[in-house]
Amino acid sequence: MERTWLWLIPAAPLATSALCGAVALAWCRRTDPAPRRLVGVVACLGPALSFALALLAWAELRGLMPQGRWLSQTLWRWLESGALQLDIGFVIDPLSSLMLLFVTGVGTLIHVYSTGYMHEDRGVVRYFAYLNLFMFAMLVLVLADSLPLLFVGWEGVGLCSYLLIGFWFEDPAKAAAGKKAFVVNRIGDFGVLIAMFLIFWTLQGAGAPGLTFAAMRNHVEAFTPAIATTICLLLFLGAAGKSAQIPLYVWLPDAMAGPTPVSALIHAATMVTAGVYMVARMHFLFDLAPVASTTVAAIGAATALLAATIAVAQNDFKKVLAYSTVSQLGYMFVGVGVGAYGAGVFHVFTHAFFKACLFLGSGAVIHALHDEQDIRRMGGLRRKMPLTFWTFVLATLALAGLPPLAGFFSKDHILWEALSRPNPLLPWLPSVLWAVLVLAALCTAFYMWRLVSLVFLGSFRGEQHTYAHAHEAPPSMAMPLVLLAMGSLLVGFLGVPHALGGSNRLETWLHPSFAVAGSAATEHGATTVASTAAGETALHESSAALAEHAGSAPLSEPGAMAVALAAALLGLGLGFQLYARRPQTAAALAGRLQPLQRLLAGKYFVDELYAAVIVRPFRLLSEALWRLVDVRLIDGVINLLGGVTRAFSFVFRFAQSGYVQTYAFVVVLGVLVLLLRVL
Amino acid sequence: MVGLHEYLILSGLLFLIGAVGVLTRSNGLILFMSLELMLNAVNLTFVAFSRYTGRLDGHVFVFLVTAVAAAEAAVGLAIFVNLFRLHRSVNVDQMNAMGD
Amino acid sequence: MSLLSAIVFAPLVAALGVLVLPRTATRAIRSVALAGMLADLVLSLWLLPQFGGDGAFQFVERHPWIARWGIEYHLGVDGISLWLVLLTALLGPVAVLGSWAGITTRVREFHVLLLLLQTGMQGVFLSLDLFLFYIFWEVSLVPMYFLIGIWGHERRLYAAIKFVLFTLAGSLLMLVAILSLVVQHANQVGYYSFDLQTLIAAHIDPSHQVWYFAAFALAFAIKVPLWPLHTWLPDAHVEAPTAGSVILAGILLKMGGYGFLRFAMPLFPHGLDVATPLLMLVAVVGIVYGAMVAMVQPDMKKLVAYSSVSHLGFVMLGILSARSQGLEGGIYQMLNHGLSTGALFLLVGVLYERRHSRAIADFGGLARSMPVYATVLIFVTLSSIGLPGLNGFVGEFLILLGAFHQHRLLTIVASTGVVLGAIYMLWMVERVLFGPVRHEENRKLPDLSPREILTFAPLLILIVVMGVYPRPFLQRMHASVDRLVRQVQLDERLTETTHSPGANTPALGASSAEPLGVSSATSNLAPEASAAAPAPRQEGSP
Amino acid sequence: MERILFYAFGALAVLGSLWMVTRRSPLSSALSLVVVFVALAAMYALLDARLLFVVQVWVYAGAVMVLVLFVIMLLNLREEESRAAAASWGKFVLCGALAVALATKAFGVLAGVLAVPPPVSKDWGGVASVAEILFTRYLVPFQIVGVLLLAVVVAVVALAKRAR
Repeated sequence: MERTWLWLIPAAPLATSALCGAVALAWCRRTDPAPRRLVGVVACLGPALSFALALLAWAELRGLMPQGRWLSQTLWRWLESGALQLDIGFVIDPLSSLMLLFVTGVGTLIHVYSTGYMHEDRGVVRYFAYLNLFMFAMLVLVLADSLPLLFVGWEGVGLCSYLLIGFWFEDPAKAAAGKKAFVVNRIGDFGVLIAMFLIFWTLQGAGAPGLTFAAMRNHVEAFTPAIATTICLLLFLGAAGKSAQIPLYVWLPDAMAGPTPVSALIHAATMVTAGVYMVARMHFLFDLAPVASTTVAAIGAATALLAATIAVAQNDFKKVLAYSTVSQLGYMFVGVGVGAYGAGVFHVFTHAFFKACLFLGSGAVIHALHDEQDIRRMGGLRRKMPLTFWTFVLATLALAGLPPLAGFFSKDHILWEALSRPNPLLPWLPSVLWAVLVLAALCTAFYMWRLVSLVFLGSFRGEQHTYAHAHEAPPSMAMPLVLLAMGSLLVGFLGVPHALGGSNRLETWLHPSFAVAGSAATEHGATTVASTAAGETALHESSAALAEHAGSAPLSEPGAMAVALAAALLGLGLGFQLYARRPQTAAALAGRLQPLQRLLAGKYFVDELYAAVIVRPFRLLSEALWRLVDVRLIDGVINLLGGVTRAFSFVFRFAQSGYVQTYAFVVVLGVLVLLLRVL
Repeated sequence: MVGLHEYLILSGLLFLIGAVGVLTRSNGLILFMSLELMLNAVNLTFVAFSRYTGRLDGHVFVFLVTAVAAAEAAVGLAIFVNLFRLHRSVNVDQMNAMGD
Repeated sequence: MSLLSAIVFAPLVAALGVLVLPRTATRAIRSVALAGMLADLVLSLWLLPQFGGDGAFQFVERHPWIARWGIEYHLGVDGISLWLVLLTALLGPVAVLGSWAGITTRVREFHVLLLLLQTGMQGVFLSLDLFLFYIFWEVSLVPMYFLIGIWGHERRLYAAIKFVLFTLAGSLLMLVAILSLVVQHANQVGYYSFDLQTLIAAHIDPSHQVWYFAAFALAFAIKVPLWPLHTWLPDAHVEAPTAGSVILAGILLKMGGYGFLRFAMPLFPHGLDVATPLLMLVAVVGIVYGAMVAMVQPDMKKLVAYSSVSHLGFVMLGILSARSQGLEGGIYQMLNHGLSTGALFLLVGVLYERRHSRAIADFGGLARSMPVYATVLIFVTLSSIGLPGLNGFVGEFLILLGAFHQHRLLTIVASTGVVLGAIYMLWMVERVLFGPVRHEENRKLPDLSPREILTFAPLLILIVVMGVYPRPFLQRMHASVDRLVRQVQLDERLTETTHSPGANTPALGASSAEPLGVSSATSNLAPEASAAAPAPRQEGSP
Repeated sequence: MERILFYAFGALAVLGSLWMVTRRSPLSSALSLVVVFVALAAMYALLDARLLFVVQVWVYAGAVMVLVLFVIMLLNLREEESRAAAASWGKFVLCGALAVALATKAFGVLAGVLAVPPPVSKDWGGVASVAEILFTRYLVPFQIVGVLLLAVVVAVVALAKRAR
């Protein structure tokens, strides 16, 4: 369906961003304070309008037949050259409508929260300009109907991330963190760029050049498994950069240098899930490339465990949450990697709520303690900030995966899919994936409850007057907390699995977006779309197929669920025991496991490793290129040419004494010699 | 009887010595005297040729050269006197700045 | 129909106007110079509505000049040169405005040279006669020499001489190649012609083409500059005054790329074919090398100069791909580079005027004292590193897309330049704008003045427009680029049928080939007879 | 007899001129130049140029050299030489070698050319015979020399005046 108002969804935050930017520039030389309150209201209006439009789009989609659920708008011809004809076009299908809803919804809440959190910052207007610009870029990313346009949003969110991480640019560490994020993302983007070229020329070879998702999907048979694998691995490089997976996850923890709402919005709820979104968008290619998919799943699982273990030993409030995010993103990649795109996206969706809630809660605490971020100097805040405490606990339990909170359903869905879907290449992989993820879940529950214990339980360990001044969050900050906590509580019910008697409405809703997925994995190129009039049927078919696979799984779905739940409870219990009940045991344990503790606290020293192996040699090489090759070698050759010339002139210079006598003497000599010769 | 070639070679030698004097010495007066020597060497050639061809034209030229040499002596020496007053020297090496 | 002549010579007229002004009337001098540049811009913009899309040369002016040698005054514009002419016209006033406060000595001479340079550059982009082209090519060299040598910084003489020697070394070889080409052509057809299209249509022996191409390519490669012939560029940029750097990076370097497009490639397709792998390799090396070396520069201007090496490596990669995406991307990237690097040099110049330093280490924390400046710098930086949505991305994307088909591995290596670009530019931004204010004198630096904002405004607007809506730009290139693609590929078909020279003329498609087919059939005429023979008519002429 | 005289005066002239160019003091240079001039005058006599013999002695050895000596005395010039002697010696040796080589070669080449002077009348080379040709065929050059001398007189006066 063509719709003419889709452009308004990204345009609204763009307009407010431009407005805020203009105000920020206009006020940079004025001494009177900018109209912050007004700017705050305007800045919230943009995402709010987008949210309203997203709801409208969702309603429109609901009114359509499942297979016809898409809205589109073509704006103008963007790139055209030779066979490349690319429009700027937006499309909303069930997948993007889901993304739209939570991006704009959570985004609006975080904007509201920011009006409170950033109220005292003198750069608040600039902050809102960036934040709105981020919304714009994220919406372009979600709405794009082609890979290059997605790339526009992709890099746009990266830019905003850069600007917002380095928002307090006077701190060099923060500015450097912003740059690090951008550069690491760029490494991933390099993969996406190459993937686009490969896709284009492959399709060109098939006589259908194009870079829109529709074109790729319609000519999916043009991709041989080898090419599809290459493309998917390249795309995953991009996804790993954006979504902080091994080996490119290092930027995300540093990105916590930005204001906390930014961490919540960009580095937890929305931007970092863009990688998952892209893999889901390109699912038809990943279905053709089992090697790539397996890689995605394996790296996802590894990242999940790695980040979860690092989080156990961190003492910075936001760093714990950052590693938690990295870990959860790993879960999502396992989901999309094993072909369970719906499960992965479901976790993206639920994660947005509880992780945003956690970050906003951390923001409230940090705000209350005047920018204290070290959890070793916190404690007992439960009494000072009951609302924050309860919302935080709710979100923590959701993250840990306790039923019936949101995280339970989505995480369990992924676990079950990872276990039950056979891997065409490595038959033992599903069990390993599952085990790794359960272990990571245990760690997750443990470090989260450690966090809760250290921050909210026990007694305050910082300076007393800070504690005395600690206060509950103001309404503008409390309201989003409550709403997000409610979300963490409720959104899980959208995807109650069949095994628990639910109907998994979310998966049904998403199914048209992944329609080809069910069969393409098994039957190359064949499509089930024709045979399914309604998504429900197809879903039942595919779940029937899954049920078949499930027979091969070592555990039944409820059994697997029970194991995961037990792991989560064990983690929570350990966290409570060690950090709330008997802190001295924790200290003793840490003392006994000194090397492990140091390894984890040092984040496995990956940053140091990168610095030593990549960054420093690279810089030295560059320096050598400049000082040796450029200045010495090339200019040396040039100067050598000049030097030869000069050597000649040096000889002849003696003749150029300027004395007429010398000249004449030479003339006379010459005449004499000539005479001698002639005679 | 002495042959023409002997006069010519003598004149050539004198001319060369004069030339070397002009080219190597920096004292303005010696320079000037070397110049005179060169003129005289040429004169000798004129006279010798004159004698061996039996024509008197050569004598006329010597006459003219002598006149020019005398003129040159007058002007040249006057210039040297002036230069000496300016620089306290007649060393031509030091007279290298036309703008002075 | 003498619009093109007006474009070429309007700055020259203004230069004469400046000359008659007294040397102390600096305000009047600057105003007249600005007026001349603006007139040039208006005249160039006038081309746009009348520009048609059939790929042929338009607004053609053709007059015999030195008839005996077939030298003509021959101007024309097509989709390839159109935008470069406009870029030149745009950067002219920017350069004058950018040196409004920076140049205080010999103001009159400065502006005369600037205007003369403008004439030279417009002439290069518009001439269709090899002789005329060569003259303009050299004309553009001399003023730049003086601009660097007189108004430059500490090592200006070294830089100016290096610049001239490099450029001259290449262009003299090109002159030899031009003359040899013309003579060889004359031996074939019996009359002399320096006309580009006549020579393109001529059948030149492939083995000769390689040498001709080498000579042309050397001249252009030095100008581009391609690695490893680039070392004059950092010196010239660092020492040149701001306006000189802007023009140098913005336009003079483009003359190299344009030379490939207009002359070297269509004239010697076979030579191109042989040289492409080597040149592509060199271009890619330049991309990575330039980026890496830029990263470690302590001097802002040098950093931008090395970034130019990297960016122009991209341009050359696109041009050498000889596919429409690559070619259009290459042309587009030339425009982008002109805008963004021009703006970067202006920005460095702004700092230099205030602090008399270009060292990155002398700054830091400027975002606090100069917020508008910081905004502009970040914006231009983003354009330079090819952020999608801004102009740089369109160019890079098309170039890499086109080149990818030609050579995958090299393109992948080249794409790392995108990553490296982000590293060195953002690192520079970080060290200049962010962090605490380390030097007290930076705390009170005045932000951009209205005049400076006015200077940057057109550049910034174009950066956005060209990123979001590149179509009007690309559209006008299509036909000409397609023609170039055909010209370059044509000869591959030709070499298969080398022994039937008659076959090449109809295959050319363009009507310019027709008279040549006639003349080559009757080629063994006495020179004087053919000198009188009518020159082939030009298809674009009205 | 004639040959002996020739070689005697020839040797005197060459030695005198060598002495002249190698002296550091202008005074001794000037005196040795007088010797050379006199030797040359003797050569003229050997060549039957009687008028020129007289002119040589009067004008050169007399007038010009007196003028030079006068200037030397006037300026009170002492030994002064700025250039290093070595460089000059090098040039002397070089030129000397070349000159000797050239002279030897020239001797071989020129020997036998006009070896014997034609017989001339008794008056040949005297005042009358020279005057005859001087005032007929070479009248114009003679007049020009007169103009030149006039110009020189004016010039010298001007120089002398400006010096004051």
